[in-house]
This record gives sequence, structure tokens and C-alpha cells, in this order.
Amino acid sequence: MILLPCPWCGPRDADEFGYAGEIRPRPDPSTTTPAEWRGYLYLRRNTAGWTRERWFHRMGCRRYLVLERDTTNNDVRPSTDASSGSGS
Amino acid sequence: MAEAYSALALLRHGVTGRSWTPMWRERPLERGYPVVIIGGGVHGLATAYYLAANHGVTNVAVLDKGYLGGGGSGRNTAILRSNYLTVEGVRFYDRSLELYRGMASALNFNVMFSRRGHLTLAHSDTSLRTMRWRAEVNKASGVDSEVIGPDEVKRLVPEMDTSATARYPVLGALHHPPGGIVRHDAVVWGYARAADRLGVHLHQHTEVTGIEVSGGRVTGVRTNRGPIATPVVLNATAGWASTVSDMAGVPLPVQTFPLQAAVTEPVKPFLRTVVVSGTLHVYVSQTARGELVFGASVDPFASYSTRGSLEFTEGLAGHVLQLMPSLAKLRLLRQWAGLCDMTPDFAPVMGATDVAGFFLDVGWGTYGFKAGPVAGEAMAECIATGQTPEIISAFGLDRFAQGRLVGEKGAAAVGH
Amino acid sequence: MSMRLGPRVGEVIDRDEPLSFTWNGRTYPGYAGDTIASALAACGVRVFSRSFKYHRPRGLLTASHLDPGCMVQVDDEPNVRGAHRRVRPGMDVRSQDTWPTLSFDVKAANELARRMLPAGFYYKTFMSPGWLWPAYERVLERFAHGGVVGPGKVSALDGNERYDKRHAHPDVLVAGGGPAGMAAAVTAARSGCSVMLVEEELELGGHLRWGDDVDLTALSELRGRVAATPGIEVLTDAVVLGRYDGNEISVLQRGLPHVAERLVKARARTLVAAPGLIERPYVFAGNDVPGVMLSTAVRRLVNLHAVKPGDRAVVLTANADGDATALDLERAGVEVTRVDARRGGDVTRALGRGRVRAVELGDGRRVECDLLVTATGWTSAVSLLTMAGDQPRYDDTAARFRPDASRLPSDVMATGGVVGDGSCAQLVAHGEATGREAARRSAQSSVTASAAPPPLPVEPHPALFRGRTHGMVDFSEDVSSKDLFTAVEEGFRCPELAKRYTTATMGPAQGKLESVNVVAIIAEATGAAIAETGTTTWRPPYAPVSLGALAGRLREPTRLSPLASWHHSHGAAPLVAGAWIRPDHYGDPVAEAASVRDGVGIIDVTPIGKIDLRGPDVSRLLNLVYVNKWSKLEVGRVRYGVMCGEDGVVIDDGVTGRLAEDRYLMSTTSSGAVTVWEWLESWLQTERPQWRVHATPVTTSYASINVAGPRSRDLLARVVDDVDVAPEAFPYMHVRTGRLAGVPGCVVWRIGFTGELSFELHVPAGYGLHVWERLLEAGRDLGVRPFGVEAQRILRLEKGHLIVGQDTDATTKAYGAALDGLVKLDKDDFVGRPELSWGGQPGDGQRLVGLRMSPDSLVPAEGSQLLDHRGLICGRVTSSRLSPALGRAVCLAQVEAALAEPGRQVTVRLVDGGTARAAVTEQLAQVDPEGVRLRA
Amino acid sequence: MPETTPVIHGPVAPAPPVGVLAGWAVSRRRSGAALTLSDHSLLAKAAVKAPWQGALADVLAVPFAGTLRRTAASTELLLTQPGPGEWLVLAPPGEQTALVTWLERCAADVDELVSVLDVTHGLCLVRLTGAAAPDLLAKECALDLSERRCPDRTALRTAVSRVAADIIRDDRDGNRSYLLACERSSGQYLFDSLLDAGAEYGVEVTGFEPPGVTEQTARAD
Ligand SMILES: Cc1cc2nc3c(=O)[nH]c(=O)nc-3n(C[C@H](O)[C@H](O)[C@H](O)COP(=O)(O)OP(=O)(O)OC[C@H]3O[C@@H](n4cnc5c(N)ncnc54)[C@H](O)[C@@H]3O)c2cc1C
Ligand SMILES: NC(=O)c1ccc[n+]([C@@H]2O[C@H](COP(=O)([O-])OP(=O)(O)OC[C@H]3O[C@@H](n4cnc5c(N)ncnc54)[C@H](O)[C@@H]3O)[C@@H](O)[C@H]2O)c1
Ligand SMILES: Cc1cc2nc3c(=O)[nH]c(=O)nc-3n(C[C@H](O)[C@H](O)[C@H](O)COP(=O)(O)O)c2cc1C
Ligand SMILES: [Zn+2]
Repeated sequence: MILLPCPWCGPRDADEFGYAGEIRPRPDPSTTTPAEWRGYLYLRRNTAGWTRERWFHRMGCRRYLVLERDTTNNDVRPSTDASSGSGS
Repeated sequence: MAEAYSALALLRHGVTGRSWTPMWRERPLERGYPVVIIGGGVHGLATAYYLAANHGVTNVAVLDKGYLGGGGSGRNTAILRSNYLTVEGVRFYDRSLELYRGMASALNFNVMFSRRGHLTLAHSDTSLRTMRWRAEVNKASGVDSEVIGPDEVKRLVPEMDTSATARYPVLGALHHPPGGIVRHDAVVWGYARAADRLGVHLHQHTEVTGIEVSGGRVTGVRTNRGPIATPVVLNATAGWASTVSDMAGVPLPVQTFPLQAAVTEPVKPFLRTVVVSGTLHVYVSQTARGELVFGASVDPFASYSTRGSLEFTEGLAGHVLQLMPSLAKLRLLRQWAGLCDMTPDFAPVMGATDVAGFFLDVGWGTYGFKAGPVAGEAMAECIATGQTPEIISAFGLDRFAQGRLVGEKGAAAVGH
Repeated sequence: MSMRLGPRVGEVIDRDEPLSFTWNGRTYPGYAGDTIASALAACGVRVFSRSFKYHRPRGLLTASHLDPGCMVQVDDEPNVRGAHRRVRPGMDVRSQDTWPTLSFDVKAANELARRMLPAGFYYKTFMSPGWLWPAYERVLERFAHGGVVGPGKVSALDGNERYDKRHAHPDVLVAGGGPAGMAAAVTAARSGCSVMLVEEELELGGHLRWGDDVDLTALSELRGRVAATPGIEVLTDAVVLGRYDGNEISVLQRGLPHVAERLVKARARTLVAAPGLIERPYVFAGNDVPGVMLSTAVRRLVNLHAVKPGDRAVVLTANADGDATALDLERAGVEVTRVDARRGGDVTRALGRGRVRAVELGDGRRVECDLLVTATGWTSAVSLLTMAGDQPRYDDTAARFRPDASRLPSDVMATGGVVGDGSCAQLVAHGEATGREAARRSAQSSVTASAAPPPLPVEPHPALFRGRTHGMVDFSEDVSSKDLFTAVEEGFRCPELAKRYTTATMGPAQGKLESVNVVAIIAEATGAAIAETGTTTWRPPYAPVSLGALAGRLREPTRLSPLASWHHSHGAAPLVAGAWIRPDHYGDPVAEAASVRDGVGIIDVTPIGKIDLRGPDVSRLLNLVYVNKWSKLEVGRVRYGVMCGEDGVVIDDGVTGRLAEDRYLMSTTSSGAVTVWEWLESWLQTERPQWRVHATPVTTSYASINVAGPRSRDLLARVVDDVDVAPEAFPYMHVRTGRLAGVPGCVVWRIGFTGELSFELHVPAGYGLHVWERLLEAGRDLGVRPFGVEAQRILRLEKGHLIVGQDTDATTKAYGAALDGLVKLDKDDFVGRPELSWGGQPGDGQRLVGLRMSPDSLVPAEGSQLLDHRGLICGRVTSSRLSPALGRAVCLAQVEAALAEPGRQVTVRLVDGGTARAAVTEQLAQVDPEGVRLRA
Repeated sequence: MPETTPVIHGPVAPAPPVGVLAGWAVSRRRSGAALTLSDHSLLAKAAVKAPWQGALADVLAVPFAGTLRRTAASTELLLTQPGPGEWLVLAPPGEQTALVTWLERCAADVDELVSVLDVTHGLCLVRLTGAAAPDLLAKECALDLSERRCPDRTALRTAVSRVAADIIRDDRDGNRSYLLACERSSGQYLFDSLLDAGAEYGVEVTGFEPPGVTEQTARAD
């Protein structure tokens, strides 16, 4: 089980978290076009390498976190809280 | 010319001690090919074979960065079935099963297709309802598939705990008699040998590092062994599909997830059916060698790592023992992982793209081995004729931009 | 014929504790401390199994855990390593996969056809006629090589057959309790680390245990240091199974008092691998005849178990261990012929079948003997290191692959024989240096590698893999060097392909014994160097591990309502709904439904998700996540809402009530409770962090009871303390808070999922049972009865209320669920809006409709398909029941939009293949479509 | 008004003999075992949410991941902050009104969004006491609960027996002791799971022993 560095709780087993996927900017829904919106919904960069993604620490601080992870070997870098951009 | 295989040939070789000719040859990498297929898995090889066999396009190169079948094709649990949820799905996979049934003689290679029946267990009324839905779609499409009760499950799998007090009681199952397993490596080798005999070039340890596109058309690929000029490139790289598509500038609705599997030490045959439980995230079959082959659902987060995890084996064992408590002393021998190119609707992405000459046969997720033959047949036709065959018309990339996803999502959980 | 020797200095058997057990039905003696194999060998048994393909008789090869020749069935346990497992009194040991007996095995006839059965022969035959293949398949299956499991053979998990797990967090975990490992553990512990020292064998000591007096002195000194050092947890008869990401290390611990086996899941700050060397077999003709053994096997048998492995031995030696073995044998009274490989000596063939009778030497001599010992080299036990990313490199001097520690992550180190050679003192010193460095790394918050201990010397060793003849390479898979040559010839030049074609290294030993030989022979066949040929991939587990141990104690989280025990004692049929166990019915769901239509019933709906929402921005949140409008919801009112995903697909529904200015209670579907809450949090934390809202899941703070039926108000009136339930005071779709049956803090919603007048009571959970019983008591004269999920399903279907996930699927958008009226596109933003604004065109996708069957009493199975006039599938029945209220079938169905108009006819394809007609109904509701009853 | 005061049932079926304490059906079993497990669900419990490091946080004065004992509203309270800006406050049985009132008063004094929820019924709370408690928990929980990483007065949230739970290290008389809180519906499962895991250490169930709360007359259930 990989360990994820929660900015609040410290390193925790990944199964305490929910994976919310790579971070994608949400187009402005009032001006978006079908093509752009569906790109947002379905297309993924799916990078083999370092990615920025969101995780939810379900069994811990209950915060959404922003994490950088190398998808080729699951190495991780320190994370931040999704809303404040900082942790403890 | 390679010789044909038969019992007689075995006998002849045995008596004379004469050696066998290679199943495929190592050939020089040419500067250009009319068709370059990236990915030497079942999809790439089948496409090459059908291009040559059905359309006379023989001057084809199949490039693989590793060894043949080293991707998902060499590490999948080899479960074949056609009891899908949508009409498109059923028709498509049923054609594939048909090709599998005739494969040994078509390829003159025994792929050991074992028709042993496929059971998808229902542990809740909800899944029972989905089973019924699937059974009815299957039957309406002429595919043998029926919902059976716990007693019948017990008859097919005596080890199964079908008691009503189980934490996840077996309320019934979708039984699909034509389903089964195949020797996955044999399928890869069979296609490779047959394609090689028709003139296809198989280049192992040849990694594509770039795709040349000019004026909206593919003009060539770059590899670690030098450039190749080509007007047609097929991306058949499954788990790596996004990395290759990126080279052509075609973004995909794909996320790569590891899928793990494991085998036990061999024991005497006792399990004659393929058993799948979506609720418990496990599927199991026993091979002719006696080992049990297990799979589960994909890892909970996207990754290109195939190292595998401990929790996978823990979860797997717990779930298997809930189904068959008598297996506690059986030992797990090896675990491994492969990469799955998951799409939002659990259906593949096949056909042409906006980049002329760049074709896709990706999005095979956890279920693409069984589709190898039909996908190869259809992609060969698509490439050779420039027309999208009817059987794959539902699977085009443009469905995402149009918001017309395939309904297979409904029965997603653990399919195989 | 006893082969038991007199007492040895280092022996592990207890001669004061004799015992007996059975082998293939016959009783044999042994001593405590014997393995199954040593006890049998002491009685002169030489054949323990038959080989996989050719059923050749097999004897001991390594006399250790890895021995491929000694896999046996013990009681109900298959594939037991007989050369590792301690024999116990009364054990029932049997040989596996032999028929009729071990000594006369019919399948040995395969050997005759051996030339026709080369590697992968099955790919080349049995192809025609195709219909015969299933019969061939049955024949092939008979060759499955292993023990037996199945009903009646393997017992269920009970008593001391239970399995267990625990977590551990050692600073340093040392894998391997040989001299290097012991030294590393002691030094790390002395540096202040918590250490876990894991040894696969039954005692610490590694190779020292079967060594000479000098070794034994070193052994007892090291064991003494381990025992005297605090902070070391020693696990013997425990094997490190794998190293995973995050330095998670799995260890299987055996021989414990409380459990059969225990899986230890250790998160080590630093892993020190000290697994030593494994002696490799030599490939030549007849190398699998019983009586051909490795030198370590002989030394184990002689020095640990006091067993004489033969009377006349030939020892092929290429190293000091071989020389020492010859001396050990001589001391045990065995006549020894030495063949020194360092001086060109070689063995070309072992002759004999059930046992060695003679050996042909390289110089043409033939020596009569009953034991052939080979000491031709080592394999580094690199598998744990490769799991950590190492890629071992072939070392020409040492003639073995050695770890390339440069690729190791900083939290993994290696010491001892696995990295190099040297005297015992040098290995111990290396272990100490490694232990010290491991301690240093463990103390850092982020581990960095610094000075690695100075390398161990590498002693030259002749490159002996295959001799002049072909022989067995993979003993458990019956793969010979000839097979590998054939594979290469046929194009399988890459080791990964040759492995899969021949199955070499795919058996129970997983190549720990034979992978170097496999690589060397492939290299020989392809003409490449060993170094560039490379090995196949190592994978966990290091040693096969029981499913029981991996599973541990079988427990699945289960959620219970406060009323669960009441349901149980009142005959409720359990319905497994995810983690919840709910009452499906109490015997008669139809009567239960009828009581709701005619009088009053109560149902436990505790699993309904409940989320407490507070703050000034709640209504903005509701406007965002629901498709309908929420800004104008007044205090005291509830509203039904539907949530969609960003793709417009319906994900959940429920009612939300406004309890106070800034306080709301949201309800969700039972299965959606957790996902909806996380969904709200994701909007609040990532997209709208400026909004001031607190969302707290409170699902099981309350027992939730729905009181439904025309008499529900009468009943409720009898239990409320301070809530006015009169129709004017408490209208439909309103919420009140107050005291019920003496219980403060209750929330009451007037809603109507069942289509009847009904109230949903949310009662502080600890009072749930009290309120439930009060309702039953107070309503006795009203005929109140509890109803279960099935009755509720009937009722809601009569009323045409959809269930998300049943009447919708993962592609159903809001309008496909007949919720067009609810979707308010004039809101500027809500989740799903873009898709819903583009995709709602008539004729697009499927729609939820009601169906009227003809004949109208025909109840099609849920999941039945609908066909259009061309006979093509155009939809499906999503819900269907016989309505007790109407006496006919009531159905909901998803049907293509073009057909979703009242009165349109479709064909229903029935489960038995027959068909029936059905018509799309005017509305979804079949009972009280005007909604008079729930507004009563 | 009803004639009898209703009995409150906790999430864990009480081991016999059963009595009533502060309105709750409780086990009156007393065990002297070295490792004991007892249901503490009857304690008054409040969940508080407020900005992390905000004004209320200053008032409550318990650090994130820590605990604090203090007296307020004339009862002894155990304050914990197992999540950032999420407090769990415990008070003796029957004191939930006083507890919530006090917290709401604190909230009224600060200018920020605060929610105070009475979760007395919503959570299951058990206490595990004895030197072997960390060994037992090591079977059910992946976190390092050693003295070094989880000293007395630590509060954290993690998975125990695969259920999300707060672990509050709250030693008693120098004896290792942990309070474990999970949502109520999983309480029985968690309790059984701990008992099962602890069998090899001889864990026994013992009833709740209150400091300073008047007992009502026992009523068998
Ligand atoms: C554990 C597991 C179990 C499964 N079980 C089943 C099952 O039971 N039934 C079923 O139907 N399906 C199953 N699947 C899915 C199935 O294995 C795959 O969908 C299928 O094998 C895909 O085949 P492919 O030929 O498209 O791709 P692959 O076999 O993955 O081949 C892709 C090839 O592309 C090569 N490649 C990648 N990038 C490059 C590059 N840049 N240059 C050159 N070559 C490149 C790779 O080396 C690889 O060999 C399973 C998958 C896994 C991992
Ligand atoms: N292999 C040989 O016979 C050989 C050859 C040359 C020298 N030596 C001598 O052997 C010693 C080498 O010392 P060493 O400590 O490196 O090796 P060692 O072989 O003495 O000890 C290694 C120990 O690790 C254990 N082990 C291996 N894998 C394990 C796993 N996954 N989990 C748990 N335990 C595992 C083994 O059972 C063994 O007891 C020196 O004294 C040296 O002189 C031995
Ligand atoms: C259907 C199937 C059966 C397998 N059976 C065995 C087996 O009996 N023994 C074994 O060692 N490996 C077995 N494997 C696993 C392979 O050895 C290997 O792990 C897998 O192909 C992945 O390759 P890798 O481990 O080299 O990455 C099997 C794989 C599959 C797909
Ligand atoms: Zn956290």
C-alpha cells in the first residue's frame, strides 16, 4: 500500500483516501461549448510521469488534498490542502 | 516456409530429432512500411494477421518496445465471454468468440480454448436484476445466457458457500455456457506465427518515440532503432495508449489503471467453471495446469506502475474465501499487474481519427483480450478499405465529443 | 534400514522425544525436531514424489524449504514443503499426484513418449478434429501437479486453524537471520532502533548452523548477542514475502500458539535484506535421479538431522563448501570419491532410476555410488531486492548475478552473502556496518543514502551451469536444458518468452533455485553472453503463502440500525444492501403493503442518508448540486431534489428540509449517503471554498421511521408531545421538530414516497427502539404493522416513484428519468446544466415511462427487454410488481424517446422467450396519480 | 407526556447483567482482566466545526491532534481535535444539554461559522484499557501507535477494522487506555471486531464505570 503524505495527518495508507483524479480546470459553464465541456468531462492527460491530482482524506482529516505523484512508480511529493493551499 | 503443426509432425520430429523452424523470424527493420502497427499484443498482431490474410496487405510492421505479448496480452486472466449488456457489445464479442472457436485450426496453433461456462454471481437483489437484464439482452441476440439459482450454482461449483447466512449470500448467477478461458500466450504466438508466415515483420524491442504528422497526415514514426516512413499508423498499445496518441496530438478519453492478478500453486482440478463476483471484486478459474488464476477490479488510482500491492492479495484472498472457504490452505504463488486503458463508458475506442492515417484500437480496459480477434478483423478492414465496419461503428472516438456514450457502463463493476 | 547417525554437535533433533507418523499409510518413527523429509530419510526413504510431466521418481535435492522433490499432502493441506515442515506425532503425510502408488505410477509411461512431448508440444497438436479437444483437455488436466483441495478435504476455518494479521512499524527490518543479518540487527538495535529480525528457518544462524566447529562457535556467539540486545523482535519460522511501495514488507509468521499463521504487515523505515546465497543445481543427464543432492542438502541432513544420505558418495566440488561436505560425509562414515571441478573434474551422467547406482565422470570413469553431491555454485537471493527496484548484474568472477545496489531506494539495503563473499568475520563486519547505516537512515525524517558500507570481496568461482549433457533445469516443471534449446530454436530467444513457452521458473520454487541456470542455458543456446541475456521478472511472494493467511480473520464491516435486533427477533428476512442488513419483509410483503394502503404501517428507513447543513450559503450549495431551485425554500418546508453529475446523469435524489434560517437537513438515497456527502465537500473545498457551509453526515445519529398510510396521522397524533399534526398545521412537504413519545430533538417530515399520507420521523438513535415500540403499541387498534423494503418497493412503484440506480442507470440523464419538469435551466449554474441544456431534445436517448401490460396481470421480470415493431430492442422493464391495490402489474420501463408517448405499444420479451404486449401509460403513477392521498 | 422515561439503547448490545445508567441500558459486568473493553457510548458527545486556527479554536484551546481536559459548564470535559477544525467534546453521561449549551455560548462569542452538533446518539464510543491495548490495535489499525508516535493525549482519525474512527489516547492511572469513536451503525461491528482480535490477549468486556454520575435503579432489559 502506498503512503500518501497528508498535510494534516502525516503519511497515511492510501486506502484511507478517495482518489479524485487529475486536476482539470473546469470551463465556465455559462460560456462553454459542447466540445470544450466534453473535453473536460472525458479527455485525460493520463501522464506517465508527475501529475497533479486530488485525493480526499476520507478516513482522516476529511479534506481534499492536492498531491503530486509520479505515475510510473507512485513516488509522491508533499501535498497541500485543496482549498487553502497549505497544511499544518 | 514454416512447417505445419500436427500430431504427425510431433512424431516425425520426435523420431528424427530434427529441429523445428522458428515460429517467427527476426528481420531487418526497413526504412518504410505501408502500415505500421504499434503494439505487439493480441490486438496489434491480430490486425496485422487479418490485414495480410483478409486484405492481402502483407507489408506490415508490428513494433513493440518489449517482447511479443509483454503487455496486457501476456498478463491477463484470459476469460472469454460475450454476455455483454448492450446489443452492440454482445454482437461484437460474440463474433470474437466465434473466431476464438475456430482459431486453433485457422492458425494451425492450439490456443486451448476451454469452453467451461462463465458464472457471474449475484449477491444482492440489485445485481440479480442486472443479471436478468444482461441475460435478456443476450438471449434476444441469440447468445446462451441465463440467470440461475443458488442450487444450480452449487451444482456447478460444489466448493461454493451458497448458504443464505453468508455475509454476501449467493442469490443466483448469470450463467453463460459458451464462456471460458484460453491460453493467452498461445493466442499471441499463434497470431504472430501466422502473420510472420504471410510476410508481416515483427520487430520486438523497438520502441516508438514519436509520430511524424505533417499537413494533418501521418508520415512516419520515430523509434529507438531509427525512423520509419509510413502513411498509416495503428495505435494498439492499450495501457500506454495515451502516451502514443500524444505523439500524434490526439487526446484520448483514457486513464491508465493497473489491474492485478495472481496464481496459486497447482492442485488437482476441482473448479470447472469461471466464477466472477462483482460485489466481492474477484474472479477465478482453474487452468489445465491446476493453478487457480485470480483477478480483481482495477487498482483504486491511476498509475503506470506494474509492481502490484499487498492489499490486492489480501483483499483477493478474503473474498475468495468468503466464496469458497475450503481453499484456506491453498497457497498463492505469484502476483503481477498489467495496465488497463479505461474509458468512461467501458467500451473501446476504435477507428480513424482527425489525423489522417492515424488509427486507434484502444480503450480495452480490463476486457480487451477476448476482443482481440474481432478487433483485429475489424481494424484490418478499417485500415484496408478506409471504411469503418458496421460492427465497430458504436465505438468511434467522436462519440465523446457528441456525448453519445456506450451503455456498457451499466454492467461495469467487474466484467471480464 | 535406518540411516540415522549418532549424535552430532549441531543437531536439532531431540532424541528424548521420539514420535511416529504415517507416510502413505505406513507408520514411521522420527524425533521432535525432524522435518518430514529428515525423518523419512532417516528411515531410508529416498523417493518422495514424482515429477510433473514424466512422473520420474524424485528425491531430496536441497533438503530445505525450496526442495522441489518433497512436496507432500499433510492431512488436508496440499503442497506442504516436506523438507521444512517439522514432523508432528500422528501426522498423516501422503505423496501427491501419484497413481496408484508412489512407487508404481502409471503416468510414468509418459517418459517413453518423451521425445514426442517437447516443451509446448500441446500447442502443436490436438487441433483437429476440433470436437475432440474437450476430451483431450480432460486428459491434460489429469496431469495437474499438486495436492488436493475441495469439499470434504480441507476443513473450514475454526479453532486453531484461524488466521490473523498485525501491523508493525520497526525502524529496521532485517530479512534473513544468518550471520550478516544477526550482526546488522544487533548493531541497529544498539543504535537505538526498533528492529524486527525475520528468519525463514526454525532457528537463527543461516549457513552457520550446519557448519564446522568454528562456525558453530560463531553461531552461538551471535545468537547470544541477539538475545542480549534489547529492541530486537525475533521472528523465526517466518518468511519475508515481499517488499512493496512505501517499504511495506509482508512477513508470514508460522508456528504460533494462537493461530495457524499470521501475516505481519511491517512498515519499516529501512529494510536490510540479508537473505544469503542459494546453492544452485548443476545441469547434466540424470541430475534429477533420487540420490543426486546439493552439498547444502547433505550438510543439513548430516549435521542438523543426523541422517546419513547414502553409503557411497561422489562429490563434485567447485568450492570450499563442497570440500567441507566431503569431510562431513567421511566423518559420517560415507565412502567418498572427490571430483574437483576447479581442476577440470566433471560429472556427465548419473545412472539409475529410483536411486543413483553409478556416476559417469568427465574423464570417462564410471563410479558405483548411491549418492552424488554437487557443489557447483551459488545464486544470490536477490528477489526481495528486485522487488525494491534492483536490477542484478551478472558478475563473471563470481559466476552469479549480484545486486546492483545503486538502483535501490534509500530505504532498502543489502548485506551478507547476497552482496559478496568473505570470511564469516568479514560478513559480520559488513552486517554491522549496514546495521549502523540503516539506523542512521531510519532516524532521518526523509531518508537519504550516504556512505554505503565498503563492498565485500568477490571470490572467483568457475562458471558451472550445464555440463556436457542435457539435464533437468526446472525440477518442479520438468523442464530440461534440451527444452530450452528447442524454445530458442523456435524463436523464443528472450528469456521472458522462453520462460512462458517452456514454463521454466513458473513452478512452486519460482526460479529461486534454477533461474540462473535457465538464463545461462538460454545464453548458451542464443550465443549471447549471460550478462546481456538478463533474468526474468521476480514477483512477490518470495515464498508461496496460504490464502488463509492473506485473508486473516474474515470480517466484513456491517452497519446496523438501532432497530436491528427488533427486526431480527420479529422474523425479518434479511436483505443485504451494501454494508447494511435491512428487513426485506416480515413474512408477507403483500399484506404489509396492503396495511399501508388501508391503515397504517411503519418502516425502518435508518439507512437513508442524512446530512446536516449549516451556514449562510447553504441555499447556494443546494442550488448548485440540485437541478431544481432552492432559493425560496421557507423555514419549515421540505422539497424533493435531484442531483446530476457534470455529465447530466442522475446520481441521487432525496428531500431536503429547512429547519431554521441557516440550518437544513438533507436526505439522500441509502447507497448514496457517503458519495453525496463527499460530493458536497468536493464542491465546498475545491470549487467554492469561499462559501460558508458546514456539511456533516448524521445518518446514524437518527433512527428513521416512516409512518405511512391513511391512518398515519391518527397514529402520530397519539405519540407526539408538542407537534401539531393537524393537516392545516402540518401540510404536505413540511417539516417540524419536536418531542415524540417523550423523546426530544426529533425531526418529522411530511412526505410520501409510498404515495400515502406519511410522516418520516428522525429520532435520536438511542430512542429509536422506544419510539418504534410506542408506535406499534399506540397503533394496535389501527392495525399498525411493520413493513419491509419489499412492501415499500411495491408501494412506491404503484405510485410511480423512481429509484435512482434501478429505474435509471449510469447513462440516464435527468430528462431520461422523466424529471424534465424539475430541471431549471434558468438557474445560471448548477451541476449538469451544460449537458442538460444541450441534450434534452425529443427523440434522444431513453425515457422512463409506465407500462400497462396485456394481459394486465402478467408481471414481466425486471430486466425484460422491450422490442419495437421491427423486433429490435428498444428498452427494458426497470421495475415491475403485481400491484395488490390494483390487482394488475405495475411497471416502469426505460424506452427509446420516440416511443415514450402515452398509448404507444411495445412488445415485452418474456424470460421464457415468449412475448406480451404493453402500452405506455399516461403517467408513471398508477395509484392515485393526482396525489390526493398523500395530501390528505 | 409519557408515563415512563424511555430507556436509551447504545449501539453495542450490553453484556449481561444489564442495568440503567443516566437513562441508558448498560452492562454491569465488572472484569478485572488486564485488558478490558467497555462501551462508553452513553457519554455526552458534541461535534464542533469551526475554522481551523479561528477564534473558536482559541477558546477551545486544544491543539489539532491533541486532547485537553477541562471543566466548563460545571462538568468535566474531554476536548479533542481529531480533524483540523473538527472537535469532538466528551462530557459525563446525561450532560449533553449542558455541553451543547456551553459550546453554543462559546460559538456565539466569535464571528465565524461554527456548528455544534449533539452526537451523543450518533457515535459509538468504546474504551480499551490495558498494557496490551496497542498490540490489539496493531491488528486492526495500520498506524504506528507506539509511545513515540502516539503518546498520551493524542487524538487522531484513521481506519480501525476498516471503519473510520477517532483514536483518543487517554491513559488511566498510568494504564494505557484508548477511546475509540466511530459512527453508531458500525459500533457493534467494531466492538465485536476488537473483542475477536483481542482474544489472544484475554480481553474482557467490562461495564461503564462512571465518575460522579448518579445511578438509576437497575432495570433488567
Ligand atoms: C491482470 C489483467 C487481467 C485481464 N483479464 C482479462 C480477461 O480475463 N479477459 C479479457 O478479455 N481481458 C482481460 N484483460 C485485458 C486485456 O489484457 C487487454 O485489454 C488486452 O490484452 C489488450 O491487448 P492489446 O493488444 O491491445 O495490448 P497489449 O497486449 O497491452 O499490447 C500493447 C503493447 O504495446 C507495446 N507498446 C506500448 N508503448 C509502445 C511504444 N511506444 N512503442 C512500441 N510498443 C509499445 C507494449 O509493450 C505492449 O506489448 C486483463 C488485463 C489485465 C492487466
Ligand atoms: N550459502 C552458503 O552456503 C555459503 C557460501 C559462502 C559462504 N557462506 C557462509 O554463509 C554466510 C553468509 O551469511 P549470510 O548471513 O549472508 O547468509 P546465510 O545464508 O547464512 O543466511 C541467510 C538467511 O536468510 C534466510 N532468508 C532468506 N530469505 C529469507 C526471507 N525472504 N525471509 C526470511 N528469511 C530469509 C535464510 O533462511 C538464511 O537463514 C557466511 O558465514 C559465509 O561464510 C555460505
Ligand atoms: C493465465 C496466467 C497463468 C499464469 N500462471 C503462472 C504460473 O503457473 N506460474 C507462474 O510463475 N506464473 C504464472 N503466470 C504469471 C507470469 O509468470 C507473469 O507473472 C505474468 O505473465 C506477468 O509478467 P511479469 O511478472 O514478468 O511482469 C501466469 C499468468 C497468466 C496470465
Ligand atoms: Zn488527512
